[in-house]
Amino acid sequence: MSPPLQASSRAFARGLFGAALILLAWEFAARGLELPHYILPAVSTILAHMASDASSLLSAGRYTFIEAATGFAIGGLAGIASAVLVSMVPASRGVVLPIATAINSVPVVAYSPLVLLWFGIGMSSKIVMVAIAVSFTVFLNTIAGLDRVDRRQAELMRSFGASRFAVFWRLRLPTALPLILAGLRISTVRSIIVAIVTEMLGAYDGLGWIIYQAVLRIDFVAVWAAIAVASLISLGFFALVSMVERKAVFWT
Amino acid sequence: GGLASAQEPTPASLRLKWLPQAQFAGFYTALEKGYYEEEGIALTINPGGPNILTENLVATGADTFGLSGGTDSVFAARDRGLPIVCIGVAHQVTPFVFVTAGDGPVETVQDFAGKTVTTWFTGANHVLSAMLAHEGVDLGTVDMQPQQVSMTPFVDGEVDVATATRYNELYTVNTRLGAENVRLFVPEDFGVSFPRDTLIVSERTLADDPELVAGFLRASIRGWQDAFADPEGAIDTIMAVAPTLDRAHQEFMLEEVRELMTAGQAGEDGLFAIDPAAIGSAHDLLVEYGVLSAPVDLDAAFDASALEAIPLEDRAL
Amino acid sequence: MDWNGKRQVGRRHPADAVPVAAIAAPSGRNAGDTGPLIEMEAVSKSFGEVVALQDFRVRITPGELVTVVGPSGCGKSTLFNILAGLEEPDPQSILRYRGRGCRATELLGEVSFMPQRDLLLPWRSVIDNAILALEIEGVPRREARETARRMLPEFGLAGFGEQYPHQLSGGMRQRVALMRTFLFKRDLMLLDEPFGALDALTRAMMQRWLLDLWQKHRRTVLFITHDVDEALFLGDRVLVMSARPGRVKLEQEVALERPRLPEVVTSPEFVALKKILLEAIEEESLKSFAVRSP
Amino acid sequence: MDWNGKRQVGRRHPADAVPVAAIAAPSGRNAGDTGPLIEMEAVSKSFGEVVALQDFRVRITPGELVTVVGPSGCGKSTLFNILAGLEEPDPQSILRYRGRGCRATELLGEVSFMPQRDLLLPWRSVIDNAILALEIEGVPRREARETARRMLPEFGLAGFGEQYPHQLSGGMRQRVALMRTFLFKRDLMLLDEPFGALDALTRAMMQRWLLDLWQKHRRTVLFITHDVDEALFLGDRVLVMSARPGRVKLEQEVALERPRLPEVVTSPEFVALKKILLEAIEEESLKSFAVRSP
Amino acid sequence: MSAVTQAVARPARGAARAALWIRPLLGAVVFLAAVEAIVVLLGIRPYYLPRPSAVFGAIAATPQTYAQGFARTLAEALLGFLAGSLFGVAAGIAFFRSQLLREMFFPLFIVSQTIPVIAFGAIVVLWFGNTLFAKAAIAFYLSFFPVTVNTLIGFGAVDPRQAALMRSFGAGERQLMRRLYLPAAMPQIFVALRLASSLSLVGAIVGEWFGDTTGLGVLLLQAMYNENVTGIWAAIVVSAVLGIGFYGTIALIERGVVFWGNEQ
Ligand SMILES: Nc1ncnc2c1ncn2[C@@H]1O[C@H](COP(=O)(O)OP(=O)(O)OP(=O)(O)O)[C@@H](O)[C@H]1O
Ligand SMILES: Nc1ncnc2c1ncn2[C@@H]1O[C@H](COP(=O)(O)OP(=O)(O)OP(=O)(O)O)[C@@H](O)[C@H]1O
Ligand SMILES: Cc1ncc(C[n+]2csc(CCO)c2C)c(N)n1
Ligand SMILES: [Mg+2]
Ligand SMILES: [Mg+2]
Repeated sequence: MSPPLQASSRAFARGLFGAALILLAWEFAARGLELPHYILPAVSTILAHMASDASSLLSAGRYTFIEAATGFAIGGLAGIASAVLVSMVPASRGVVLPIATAINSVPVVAYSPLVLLWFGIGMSSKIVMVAIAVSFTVFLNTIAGLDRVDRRQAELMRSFGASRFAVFWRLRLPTALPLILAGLRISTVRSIIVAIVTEMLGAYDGLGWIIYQAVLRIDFVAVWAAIAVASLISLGFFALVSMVERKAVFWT
Repeated sequence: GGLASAQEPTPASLRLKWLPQAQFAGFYTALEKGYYEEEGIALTINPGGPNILTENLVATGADTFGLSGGTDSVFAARDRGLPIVCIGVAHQVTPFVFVTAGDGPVETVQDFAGKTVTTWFTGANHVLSAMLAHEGVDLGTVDMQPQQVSMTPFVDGEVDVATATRYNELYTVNTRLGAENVRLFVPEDFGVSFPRDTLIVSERTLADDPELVAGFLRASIRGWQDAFADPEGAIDTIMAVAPTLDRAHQEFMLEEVRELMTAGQAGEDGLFAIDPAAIGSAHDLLVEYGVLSAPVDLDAAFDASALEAIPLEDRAL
Repeated sequence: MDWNGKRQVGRRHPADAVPVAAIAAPSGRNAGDTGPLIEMEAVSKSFGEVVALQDFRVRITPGELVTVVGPSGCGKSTLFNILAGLEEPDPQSILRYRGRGCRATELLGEVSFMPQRDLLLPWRSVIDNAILALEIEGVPRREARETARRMLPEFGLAGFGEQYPHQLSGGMRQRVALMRTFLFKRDLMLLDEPFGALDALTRAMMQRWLLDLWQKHRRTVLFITHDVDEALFLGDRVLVMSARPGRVKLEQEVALERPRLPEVVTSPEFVALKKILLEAIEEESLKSFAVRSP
Repeated sequence: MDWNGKRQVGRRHPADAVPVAAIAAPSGRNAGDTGPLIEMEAVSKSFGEVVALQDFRVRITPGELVTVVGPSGCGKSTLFNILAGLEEPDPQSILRYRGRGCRATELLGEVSFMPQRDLLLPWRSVIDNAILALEIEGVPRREARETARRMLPEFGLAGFGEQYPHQLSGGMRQRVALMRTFLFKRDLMLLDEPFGALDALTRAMMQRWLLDLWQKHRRTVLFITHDVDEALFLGDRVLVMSARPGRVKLEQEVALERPRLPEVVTSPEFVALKKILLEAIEEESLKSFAVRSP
Repeated sequence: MSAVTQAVARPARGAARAALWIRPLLGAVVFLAAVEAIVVLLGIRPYYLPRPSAVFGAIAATPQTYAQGFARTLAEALLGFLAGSLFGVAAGIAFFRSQLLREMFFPLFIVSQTIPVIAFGAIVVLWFGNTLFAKAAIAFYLSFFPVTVNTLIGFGAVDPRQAALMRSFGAGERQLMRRLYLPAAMPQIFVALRLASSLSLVGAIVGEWFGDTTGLGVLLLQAMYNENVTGIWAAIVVSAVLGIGFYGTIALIERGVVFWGNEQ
């Protein structure tokens, strides 16, 4: 259909406009105030660096995205699965929820030495870290969504002889879907950042690795360039999940 | 005290390169004993950490003084146009070593070939490369990997050679493997030296207030002298600042730091001596490896004038 | 049987007049075809301070069509919730299904229930809402959809199969809910004001439709309505409930011949019965307004 | 205009006795006091393919009580949505309020509207749901609550002021919605099946209550119902709508004297009118079942 | 009558509350005992997993340090959380009201969340110094985004007919927001607040890595880089206790605010 498409292309245009506005302000601020690179490099400087370093940035971006997306998938599934478990077995709630909260109350980076120790310095440790971070967000949102179900609707289904599973599949899950997808949407951005942060603590490749080295080389233009790439990837990831969301939650 | 203590003390801050530990015992001792106050300086010691860059904070004026990464980071900062100057070098020799299992297959640097070697890709890797080059080892034959925070992979034998600061990782390795079971490769033995832990100020501070800089140096040196004279007292001071630290480790650290600070040129020129030769060789190494885009003006980057304003006998060991 | 005798036309039914032993008897009888399908005895249900049902007793014979009237808020929907297995009555209440004492939850899946609010699922089209119960029973979706699609015109929903609930009028939603209930074929059917939002003719058509279905399949039907005409036109028996706490105030046999034609509403018997019912309801409605005035 | 002429016929409306100027007066708002309050001409409304209203025209005089009947799904609620300012009719439609052409949105806040579904807010108690409109008008909450509390018994809700919607029966919810509407005092009142979920007596009491209110305050009322008796008992005029697309099929003046007693429903005039209406509705209902069969 | 209802309900609620605390507590004790047993029985080396008793021993050795860290981190997280929640909801409202604003600036919100603060420790210190506010700022930065997203989701789920009704009562945008959208979105907003409580804590702790002297983050960092695994776990445990307390408080408030369940 064309109206939604039009709407989204207009949204896209406005988004670009908003971005352009900010970038211009940034450019003028950096140039006008003659800010040194180590405070805020001008946009044009960053873009130039991105262009000159495109191939290594792209390959690092790909590496990071693979970590983030894999961790996102694992964490998303784990989050949904544990929320389903908790909602199907109410007795488990009192145990699972505090443990999940406890794990999540500590910055993922705090686990990084342990995770790096357990899973090594390669991709798997980043994937684990992303999965931890994503699973909690998705878990919380899913639980809330599953709880949101209208009691009377569930009762009606039960009067049709629906099993717990049937009520879950036909009622609770669709009811929870908007919140589950919101959780996934928030998690896209976090998954990239967690991958990057973990890479900064030890990695072979990836944007975080580039950032880490650039910080120590005091090369802030390179840092900003890597972050710009991370932002673009995150935006794309976010848009992708938003698209899935619009398709899946068509009735609101 | 050079400045009249009647005057209003000048506020200033020292940004460390890391969290409070015995590596910085002298500064904390000086602070506790009021040596900075005597110089008319109201000093705050700000800890560092893995994610903040001392050079940056000093360059922007957020902090007055910095104990920064080392000669390498001073080069890099100057290379990027950060207006900082090194006014003293703490560790006169390379503070890290390469470790391998005492009974392991690696007995010489030549043996690194075909082995897994982990190191920090923040300077230490160039030292390693230079060592290998010095010993005629083809870089391509060494599996050089980034080293993570933990030494456990090395202790577990997953890694053949690892990098260790003499005051931190080496302690971990020694306690877990036994010092007698660890073989060390010291960069200086292979023609490479990398003095680290540099004291820095901004160009402007040095130009505008040389008295402040000299006063700071004077007090700091007194602090360090006291710390070396009374290690137990210095450790007490550190433990009060960071009570969760392991005291035995801190005692080890202070001893190692003492060796690093009193090695080389410090024997003649006292604490924080700036050894142009060592700095020059480190600089040339980084230029050679392309880390520095262009040679750095070392005379502008390293300024011993403040140090030299203090009588040598006050700086001597 | 005594209780049977009681179910005579116009018999007022205050609880205390019923010999309890006689009521309790049938359980001894083996669950023959002649036994009641559902029996409730001394059923009560409270929500905190509000007593919705108190000492409610009724006996439904298989194949009966019983209509229920009573003042708003007297506990009709609560009664249905219990019979559908959704709400457990207070302890001490006695519930029997096919002669066997049981808990309310055991009735889940045994009863086809149409709730007062339609409770359509917003993410399902008309067709898919209608086949919800079939799907739960495991009927292949394709087949279920086909069945439902064929029924659309009968419910005045032809052409609306692919619409979503928010695109329907109030009466259309109600008809979708009705379809959903009819597609869930069970011996006992509970309809809570199924025709409340329908215009006179649509209502009349749906009534005829219901009677047809009932006659053909001999399902037992309990039917809540506020329309006394409807209660008499459809029912074998009308239960008039008292104001809250709800009890059976009156059990009115409707001895009108079937099939009943629309004209029956003007017959003297009908008018006489209507008068009895209206009086009973009015008395109770007045109570429910008088009750609890500050 | 012949449309006007129609309205003269048999006009025995009490409003005739009251100087029209006095009716419209209270607001002191300008313009054609004698003119219609609301006029719709050639109003259409489509939802995609579904045409809900087509060429709808009506004229409502201040102080009138007009009832609306029509087959389910014919567009009655859509009509109300437009009059309440919630939905804009299709372009070309003409809408006039107090003689002045206007867009539907301009009617927001001018009309007190009771929707078909109660739309109570689950986080507000009965009292707080009832005072919603007052609060929006800026009446201090305390005062509004006091007003509402005093009205509870009249609505058979005494003692339920602090309950939440999920604790109410269907009819009780409807009465809360009704209360909320009555507390929002506007010249034009739109009631969409307000008594649909009420039992006969509660309904009768509410009807009397509505007539009282209307007589006292001379509010103009538009009232959707499926009950032809109710439409005739209450209305000055009954609009019978055609099957979808909804138009005015018949405008029936109800020339029954007021105050009307309950007995009026058996009077020959009443029965004659009822017959006319039923015929008209039946014809349309049948159409709406015939329409769009696959 | 509601007073009576409450009186009747109170003991039950009290028991429920007790169960609320006892069960997780019991769960935690059982869990820790199990870990202790596993570590001892399987002979897991402390570098991989220290015994829980050793971890608690480490906390008991310098309880004051941990208590001070707890208090400081709590203060930072709380400040950031409050600011983040308020801003998050406010941004949600603004984005909901103005499509233009949303389309122009929501992408920037996303971008803002892609910036790893850790890479900019120096800039944080530069802008905010070594103050409590610097940490609160990071806590704020991490917590507002989910709140905004969920606020929007909550607004989106409001029954449009309910909004229409309020409009017909003459409700303006402000009234609609206050009396319909905000309360209706509360369940969703609270989901985000629970999330934000955890994230703000993460922000505070990470913030303390930029050259601070007190706080759980400092203890954590110190232990991490000294490879003091027991110390890492000690800091993790104290953070977790803080996190659960924070989270539990939000959940408790939620219970009071979102009392109406999931009807209609
Ligand atoms: N979940 C509940 N919590 C508290 N009170 C309830 C609950 N459900 C019903 N009630 C109360 O029980 C009484 C009976 O309600 P019920 O819905 O059975 O009435 P009803 O006869 O169906 O009325 P109506 O004809 O208006 O639908 C009412 O007073 C109502 O307030
Ligand atoms: N938002 C909408 N989107 C699409 N179609 C709609 C929408 N609202 C109403 N309709 C359609 O418009 C027609 C008229 O609906 P409306 O609700 O006005 O009927 P009604 O006369 O009030 O019926 P009822 O008596 O059953 O309440 C119906 O066919 C309905 O499907
Ligand atoms: C990822 C990474 N881990 C450890 C070190 C080395 N190191 C261990 S302690 C410390 C600070 C005190 O000197 C430093 C620099 C590094 N450089 N990079
Ligand atoms: Mg009911
Ligand atoms: Mg309608």
